[in-house]
Amino acid sequence: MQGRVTILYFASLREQLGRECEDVSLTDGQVPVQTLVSDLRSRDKALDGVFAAMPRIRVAINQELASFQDTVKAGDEVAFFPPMTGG
Amino acid sequence: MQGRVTILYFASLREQLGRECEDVSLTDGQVPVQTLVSDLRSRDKALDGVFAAMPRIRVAINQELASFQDTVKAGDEVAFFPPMTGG
Amino acid sequence: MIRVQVQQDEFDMGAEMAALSRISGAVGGMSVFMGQVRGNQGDGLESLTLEHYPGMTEKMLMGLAEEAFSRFHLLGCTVIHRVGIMYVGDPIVFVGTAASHRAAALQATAFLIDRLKTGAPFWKLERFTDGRSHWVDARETDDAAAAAWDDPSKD
Amino acid sequence: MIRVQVQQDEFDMGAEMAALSRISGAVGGMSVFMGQVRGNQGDGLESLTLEHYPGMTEKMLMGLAEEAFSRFHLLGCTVIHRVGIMYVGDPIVFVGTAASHRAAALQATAFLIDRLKTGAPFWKLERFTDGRSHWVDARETDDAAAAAWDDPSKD
Repeated sequence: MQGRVTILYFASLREQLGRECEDVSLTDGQVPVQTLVSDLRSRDKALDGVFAAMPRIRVAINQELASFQDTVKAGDEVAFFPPMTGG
Repeated sequence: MQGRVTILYFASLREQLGRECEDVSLTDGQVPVQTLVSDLRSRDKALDGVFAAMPRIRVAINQELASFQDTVKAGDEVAFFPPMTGG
Repeated sequence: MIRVQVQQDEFDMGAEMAALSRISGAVGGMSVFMGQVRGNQGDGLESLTLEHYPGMTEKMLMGLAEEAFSRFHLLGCTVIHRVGIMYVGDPIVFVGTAASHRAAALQATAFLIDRLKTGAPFWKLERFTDGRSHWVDARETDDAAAAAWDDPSKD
Repeated sequence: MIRVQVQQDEFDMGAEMAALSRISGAVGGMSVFMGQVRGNQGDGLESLTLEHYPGMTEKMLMGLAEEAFSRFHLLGCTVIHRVGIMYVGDPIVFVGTAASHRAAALQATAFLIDRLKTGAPFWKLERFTDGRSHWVDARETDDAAAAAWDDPSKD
């Protein structure tokens, strides 16, 4: 777990990426969500395309809604998903 | 029925008067509710006391809410009752 | 579909809701209010006796239901009010509405129960465990709640 | 008493309402909202598939229920949301609240369903009879309805 985070994708994001989760290593001990996203996008063309096409992606860290300025650290569970449509 | 109206009393009004209905003859072919009430009160001391003690009595004519200025005519059903407390 | 009922018997909330939910395939939301005899107020309330004006009650409830139906574009509307003696915890009134969208159903239910409280000829007699009894007074807050629906900005 | 449930199975509205109504002798009013899959819109909708984020969903629903419980002085609060595949006419969500007074129950139910729509991790995939499918877009009106409860003058 040291240095790694679990990333989850839901709904249209999951469908377009063709996967629902992955483990990635952090470049630093802790980084803002937006840095993590930049790293993911630079490594993965498909993911870059999906994030570019969906401007309203939301993020949760350890199952709490978060912002792209919030910090991700080793062992965290980070989830990306489109706006919620329950009820 | 000619010249007569049916009068109904409900709830605390009925209880205090000790009766739930009566038939009365109209002094004229048609009269405002307030004239009918004045007649009733002048004929019946108990009723006068009850109406004096209850300032918010409501009236319905033929099962529609009405005002004391509305007209009562022969054959009508007139009901007096306190403010409604349903639900 | 409007259903208005004044009865002594208890009603079956589940059956009433199921009937409303199946009124049309276009139903997207249903809203229900159920009022019951409130106890545990420290006043020793034992029962309520609901008196009404037979004939006028049904007419006024139907008028309210029809107003709600058209004002909130309902697909279904059920109003059931009990009369007679009811004890603490017993159901008194059921208001249920079905609509395509949730806001219409929620607003229609609030409209109906607010208006019904002061606009239909029911009266409540409270009886207490020590033998006292008294007629429930109309509350100004109920008049205000009913009157607030006269302002169409609430829709 | 708060009950939050995420499940595939249908729920029993009558049983849920009966349980809420018996939570305390102080209950005077109960309010329920039930949402179901709306058809008859001419678009050939056949089913909805509800996806969610297990773990986070339960946490967020519990947080919403606790907020409603204290904000509206509830005596009972039940939130049940289904996941998986549901067909036209099938129930999706049940929100039920019990309180001493009707206004609290009615407002709490509206608060919960408005907030739940945009504040709990559920997503809807629509499937149509011609084989098409698409993810339901979030609606700005739902965001506005949820945000309106941030204004405490609504209580």
